[in-house]
Amino acid sequence: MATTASGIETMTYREALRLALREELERDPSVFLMGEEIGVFQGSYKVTAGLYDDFGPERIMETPISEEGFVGAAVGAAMAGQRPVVEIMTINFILVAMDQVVNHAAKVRYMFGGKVGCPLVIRTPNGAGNQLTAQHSQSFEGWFAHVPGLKVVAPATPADARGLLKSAIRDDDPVLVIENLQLYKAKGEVDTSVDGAVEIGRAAIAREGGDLTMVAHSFAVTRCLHVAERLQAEHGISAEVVDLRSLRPLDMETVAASVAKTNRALCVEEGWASYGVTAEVASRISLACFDDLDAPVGRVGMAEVPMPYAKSLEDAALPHEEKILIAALEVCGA
Amino acid sequence: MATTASGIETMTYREALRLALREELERDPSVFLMGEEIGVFQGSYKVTAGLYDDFGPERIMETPISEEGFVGAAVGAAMAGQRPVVEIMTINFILVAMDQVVNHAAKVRYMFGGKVGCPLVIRTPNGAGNQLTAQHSQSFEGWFAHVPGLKVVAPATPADARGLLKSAIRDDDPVLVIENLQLYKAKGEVDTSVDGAVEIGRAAIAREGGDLTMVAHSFAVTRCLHVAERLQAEHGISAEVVDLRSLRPLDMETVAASVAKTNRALCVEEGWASYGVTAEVASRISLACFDDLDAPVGRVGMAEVPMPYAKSLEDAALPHEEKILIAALEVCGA
Amino acid sequence: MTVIRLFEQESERQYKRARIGGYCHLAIGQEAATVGVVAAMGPEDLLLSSYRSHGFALAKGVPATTVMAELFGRQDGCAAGRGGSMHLLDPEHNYFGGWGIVAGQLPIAAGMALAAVKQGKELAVVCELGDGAVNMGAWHESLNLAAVWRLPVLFTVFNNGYGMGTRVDQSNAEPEIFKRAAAFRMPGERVDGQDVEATHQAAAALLERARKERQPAVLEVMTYRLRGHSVADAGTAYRTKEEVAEWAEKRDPIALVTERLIAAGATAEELDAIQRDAQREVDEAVAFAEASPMPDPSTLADFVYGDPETGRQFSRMAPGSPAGEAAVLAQLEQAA
Amino acid sequence: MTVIRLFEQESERQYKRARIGGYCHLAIGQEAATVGVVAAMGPEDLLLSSYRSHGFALAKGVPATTVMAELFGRQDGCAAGRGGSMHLLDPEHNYFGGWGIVAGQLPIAAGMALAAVKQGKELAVVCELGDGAVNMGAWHESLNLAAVWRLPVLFTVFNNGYGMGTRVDQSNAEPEIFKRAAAFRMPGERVDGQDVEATHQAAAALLERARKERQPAVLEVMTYRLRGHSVADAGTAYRTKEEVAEWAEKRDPIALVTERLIAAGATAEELDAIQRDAQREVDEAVAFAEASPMPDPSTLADFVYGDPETGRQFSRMAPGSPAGEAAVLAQLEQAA
Ligand SMILES: Cc1ncc(C[n+]2csc(CCOP(=O)(O)OP(=O)(O)O)c2C)c(N)n1
Ligand SMILES: Cc1ncc(C[n+]2csc(CCOP(=O)(O)OP(=O)(O)O)c2C)c(N)n1
Ligand SMILES: [Mg+2]
Ligand SMILES: [Mg+2]
Repeated sequence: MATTASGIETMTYREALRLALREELERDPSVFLMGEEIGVFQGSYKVTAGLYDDFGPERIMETPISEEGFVGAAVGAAMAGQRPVVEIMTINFILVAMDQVVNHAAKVRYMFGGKVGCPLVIRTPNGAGNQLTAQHSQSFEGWFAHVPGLKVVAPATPADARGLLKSAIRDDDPVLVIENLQLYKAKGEVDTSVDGAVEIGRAAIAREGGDLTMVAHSFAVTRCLHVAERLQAEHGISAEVVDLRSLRPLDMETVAASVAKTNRALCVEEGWASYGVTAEVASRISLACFDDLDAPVGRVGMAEVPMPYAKSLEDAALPHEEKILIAALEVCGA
Repeated sequence: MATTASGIETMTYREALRLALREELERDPSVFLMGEEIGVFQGSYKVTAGLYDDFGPERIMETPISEEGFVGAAVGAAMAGQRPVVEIMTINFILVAMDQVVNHAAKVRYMFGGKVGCPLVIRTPNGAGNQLTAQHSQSFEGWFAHVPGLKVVAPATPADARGLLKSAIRDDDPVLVIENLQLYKAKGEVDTSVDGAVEIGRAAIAREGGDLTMVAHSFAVTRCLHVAERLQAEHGISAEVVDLRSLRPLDMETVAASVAKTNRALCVEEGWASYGVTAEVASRISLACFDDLDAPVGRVGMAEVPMPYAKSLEDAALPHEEKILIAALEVCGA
Repeated sequence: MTVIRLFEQESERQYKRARIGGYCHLAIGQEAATVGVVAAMGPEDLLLSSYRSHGFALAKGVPATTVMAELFGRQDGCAAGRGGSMHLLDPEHNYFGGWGIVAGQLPIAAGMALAAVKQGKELAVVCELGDGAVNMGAWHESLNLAAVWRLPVLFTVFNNGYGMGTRVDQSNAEPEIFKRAAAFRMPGERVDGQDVEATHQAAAALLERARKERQPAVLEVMTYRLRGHSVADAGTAYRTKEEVAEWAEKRDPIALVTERLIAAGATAEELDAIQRDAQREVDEAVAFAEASPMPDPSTLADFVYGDPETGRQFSRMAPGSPAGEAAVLAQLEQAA
Repeated sequence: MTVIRLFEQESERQYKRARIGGYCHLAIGQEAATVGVVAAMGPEDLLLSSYRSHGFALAKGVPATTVMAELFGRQDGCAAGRGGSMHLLDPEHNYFGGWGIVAGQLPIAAGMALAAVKQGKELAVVCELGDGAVNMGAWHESLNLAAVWRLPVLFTVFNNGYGMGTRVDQSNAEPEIFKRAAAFRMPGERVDGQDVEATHQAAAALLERARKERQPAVLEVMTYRLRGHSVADAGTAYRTKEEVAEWAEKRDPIALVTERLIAAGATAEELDAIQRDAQREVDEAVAFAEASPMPDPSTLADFVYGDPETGRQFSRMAPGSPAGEAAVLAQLEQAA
C-alpha cells in the first residue's frame, strides 16, 4: 500500500478487504472469520493473509472442507450472539451450502417471529476469466438477491470493498458480500483516516454522462468504465456508469434518475443474463422509466454456455468490452 | 378418471403425471424412478401411487433421505445410459442437492466435450398456500432456468403434465419438471388415445383476448385465467393468457406475438418477483415489444417475505387474484 | 409427560377442527424419550430439535399457552404466528427451534455450541434429530466439525423406527445408529427411550462430559411414534397394525411411568391430580390461543430483517418495484 | 509410472510457458498409488477421480496425446478443449472424469455402479477422492447409498497428508480414514501407496469382491504429493522442507520401483528403455497438442445440449434475447 499524508492510500481490492477484516476484528471481539485455508495457507486468494498470525486460531478459524457444515455453524454462532464472517473460497462452492444460506440463514429471524437474529456475513468471489472452466467460473449473486431475508452487496472498487464489508459485518442481518476474482488485484484509493463504512442499498455514479446509462455491478463496472471511454473517444457518446454496489436492496432511485436524464440504458453482468441480475434491473427500468426511454433497455452477460477451458472459447464466452460496446451502440441507435 | 368413448379422459394433474410415468416405464426399460417415499408410502403427494406394486423395487427405487446423494447417483446412472426420473419431495429440498444439479448434471456434457450425456429428469413441486411456512413454500424454478445445460418445464394442466413429463423423459438432456402443490388436485381433459407428448419450448395460449396479455406458468396460469374472467365480466377487458409451459427454453415468439396484438402485458408468478421469472419475461417483452407497448409491463409475485404460517399472513403474502386484478387494471390504465 | 400427551391429543383434535393447519407432526409415544433427555439438561443448556417439536418446547418450559397459540397461528404464539407447528422457539427457555429441513438443525446446533465456547460459557447443546436424518450429509459434516473443534453438543437421535414410511434398516447402512459416532472418535450410546429414567441418566452423563470436557457425543434413544408421520398420514401403509398395537399396549411410555409411580407408592389421587393439572394446562392453552388475535396483515413484513438501518437501506428500491414487493417495501420504509 | 512422472514434469514446464492455463494439479509423488489401483482394474471397470487427474487418465489408457491436447485447450483434446486439466474424460477407456468440486464425483460414481447393476454387468467402479474430500457430506451420503443398495464401488481415498494446506488430522476427526467405512458396515483397508505392488494387491482383492459380491469398500492409499497443491502453490507454507525432502529422498515411488526392478534383475538398458519410451510418448504428446488447432469460437455452443430436438426447442426464444445469449441461440438453431 502506498500512503499519502492525507490518509488516502492506494491499495488493491484484496488489501482493502483485508483492512476491513482487520479493523472489524479489532473493533468487535464477537467478530471471527471462518473458512477453508484462511489461516496458515493465508487464504486461497490471499485476502486473509497475515490475519492468522495476528489474531490466532480462535478468531481466524480454519475449517475442514465442509461448506454446508461450517456455514450452518456460522448461522448457529450468529444466533448465539457472535458475528461470524465466512469465506467461501469461490461462489461455485456455495452450491453445497445453499440450504443453510437460503432455508436457514435467510429464514431464522422471520420464521421465529423476530425472537432471534442472524448477523452473518458470507464473503465469496464470483467471476470468470482465468480458464477455470465450467465448475469454477460462475456468478450466482442474483439467486441470493431473490431471497427475502438476505442482503447482497457487490463492491467494484477497493474503497467500496472495505466500506461495504464493514457495513455487512455491522449489519444485524445475513449479508452476502460478492467479491470478484479479477478485481482482487485492482487498485484504487482508500481513505484510511476515516471509518469508511459504505451504506448498504446506495448505488454510486461511477462515471457521469448524458447520453446513455450503463448499469452494472462487480467487475462488470470496470468493463463498463472502459467501454464508456471508448464510446466517448470513438463515437462521441457520453455514457454514465451506475455501479449498483448493492443488489438487495437495489437502489432503483439512482438508476431511474440516471435513465431519466440519458433516456437510454444498458445493463451488464459477468454471469449469464437470462434470469440473471440484468433481467431484474432491465425490467424495473422499463417500468420506472417507461416514458423516458428512447430505446429498449439492452442487456449483456456471459454467453449462455458452461464456461469452456480453451482460451479461444473462453474469450468468446466472456462479456468482453467489444460485446458491450456493440450493445451500447445499438441502444444508442448509433 | 372418467373415460369417454373418444379416449378423452378427465383426470387430475396428479393422475396425469402418474400416467406419463407409467407409460414411459412401460415403453423404455432404461427408465426408472428414484425418490423418498415413492414406493410403499405411495409418494408424499401420491403421484407415484400404485407404481411400486406394478413395477417393483428396481424400477421404483426408494431412497434414504439423501437428496445430494441420490440426485448425484441419478446423474451417474444417466451418464451410464439409464434414464432416471428423480422425485424431490418439494422444491425446497433441492437446495441440499444444488451442487449435483447445477455443478454436475448441467455441466456433464459440455465440460467433457460432448463425450457423455445426462438424460436425467427431476420432478418436484413448487408453490405455497397450505400454511407450510418459510422452509416449505418456495418456488425456485427461475434459478434453474438461469443455467445453461438445463431445461426447465412447468406444466399448468393435466394434459401438459403428462405431455411435458413424457418429453422430458425422452429428452437426452437434464430436464427439471416443475409441478405444483395446488395443481395436483386440479382436473382436466387428457387424450389417452394418443401419445400426447408436448414439445418442450412452446408456450400455449390458455385463453384468447385482445386487450391485455397475461404471462404466467404453473399455478399462476390458473390464477390468471380466473382473473381474466373477472376482467371480462367486471371491466369489459379481454385478456389473453399465455401459459409459458417451458422456462428454458422460453417461447418468446408466442409471448411477443400476443403482446404485439394486445399492446399490454402483465407477468405473474407464484414465487418472489424480484430476480424471479417475471423479471426475465418482462425485460424481454420490454425489449422485443418496445414499440408495441402502450403501458409498462406489470409484474406480480408473492410478497417478498419468507412465507409466514398464520392464515391471515399467508393470505396477505400469496399472489392472490385480487392483487393480480389490481395490477392488470393498472396496466390497462383502467 | 402427561402434559405432552394431552397436548398432542388436543392438537390432533384442533387440527381436525382446522384451527391448526400446515404440517403437524405429533410425538405421541415419544414422551418419555423427550422428557428423559430434556430433564437432564441444565437451565443454561440449549435445545434444538426437528419439526416434531411440541413436546420439546413443552418439556423445556415454553408455556403451553404460547405453544398452542403458535399452532393456532396467533399473534401471541411463541413465534408470533410466523412459525407454526414446525418452528416453535423461545430463547427465554433456551429452546432454539423447531426446524423443518431434515438435518438442517445439526450444523446450527454445532455453531451454537461453538459460540458458547467462544463466550466462555460452560453449557451443552442438545440437538435432536430423527433416525432418517442420520443419512443426510449434514450429519457427517456436523459431527466431524463438533469432534474436530471439541464442541459441547449431544446429538440425540430419536430412533422411532421410521423416517416417514421407511424402516431404519432400509435406509441406514448401520442401523445401530449410535455406532456411527465411532467414525468421529466420539462416544455413542443407545438407550431405551420408553424408560424415562434410563434416558435421563444416559443423557445426564453425556451432557456432563459435554459441559466439562467439551466432549461431543451421540445418544440414540429408541422410541416409537404411535401416530402417523404427520396428521396427514394414517401410519398404516408401511407397518402392521400388530406392531403398533404391541407398542401401544406394552410400551406406552405414559403407562410405563404410571406403573412405576404406583410401584413407588403413588396414590390414585396423586395420579388423578397429575392428570387433572395437565388437562387444565392444556385447556388453558386452548383458551389462550383462541383469545389471541390473528396477526394483522399489515405486520406481514415485520421480522424479515432486524437491523435498524434496514428501512433506510430499502428506501431507494421503490421505482419499478413489482407489485408483490411494493407493500413490503413501504412497510420496511415506515419501520425506518 | 514413468510416463506419468515425465508427463507431469512436462505439464509443469508447459504451464510456465503459458501453454496450459487455469488450475493445474500435479500428481508427482503419487504415481505408484495411481498405477497400483488402476492396474488392478479390469477393462470393463469404470474410473472416476478428482481434479488431480492426469495420472489417472494416463494409467487408464487415455492416450497422452489427447490428454496433453486437452491441457493445451485444443480441439483434439480428450474433452474437445472444453474441460482442461481438471476435466479429462474418455469413455472409450472407461475413464469418466476428472471432477472439480470436492467430493462431487462420489454420488456420480455410485450412480454409475447402480447403472451397471441394472444393466446386469459384472463390473466395479473405482472412485478416487482426497483425504480432504472425506469431510464432505457427499462422502457420507454416497457411502450410505452404496452400502444400502449394495453397489460395486471402491472408494479409493488418496491420503496424501493434506487437503490444500490442511493436515489430515486437523480436519478429520478420524484421521485413520479407512476406519470410517465401518459406519456403513463396509470393509475399509489402508495400504502403502508408495508400494505399487501392495496397492495393486489390495485394490485387486477389493475390486474382486465388488464385482462378485457387489460389496462396496473403502481403500485408503497412503501417499504424498511432492509438489504444491496446484502449480500456483509452492507447497511450503504448511509443511517443512525436511518433510518434503524426506519423502523425495526415501519414498519417491519411481525410485522405489526402480530399486525393485533392479533387485529383480532389470538391466541398465532395460531401465533406460523405459525412460526413453516414456520420454518419447510425452514428446509426441506435446507435438500432437501443439499441432492441434484451438477450438473455433463458432463452436462455442456445441455440446451444451445433446438432444437432437434442442435446436427446435430453442428456436422460439429469440425475441428480446439479451446480447450474450443471442449468438448461442443462433448456433443452437443452426444445429437443429
Ligand atoms: C432435506 C429434506 N428432505 C425431505 C424432507 C421431508 N421429510 C420431512 S420429515 C421426513 C422423515 C424424517 O424421518 P426421521 O428423521 O426419522 O424423523 P421422524 O419424522 O421419524 O421424527 C422427511 C423425508 C425434509 N423435510 N427435508
Ligand atoms: C466443495 C469444494 N470446496 C472447496 C474446493 C476447493 N478445493 C479444491 S481442492 C481442495 C483440497 C482437497 O484436498 P484433498 O481432498 O485432500 O485432495 P488433494 O488435493 O490432496 O488431492 C479444495 C479445498 C472445491 N473444489 N470444492
Ligand atoms: Mg424417525
Ligand atoms: Mg489430500
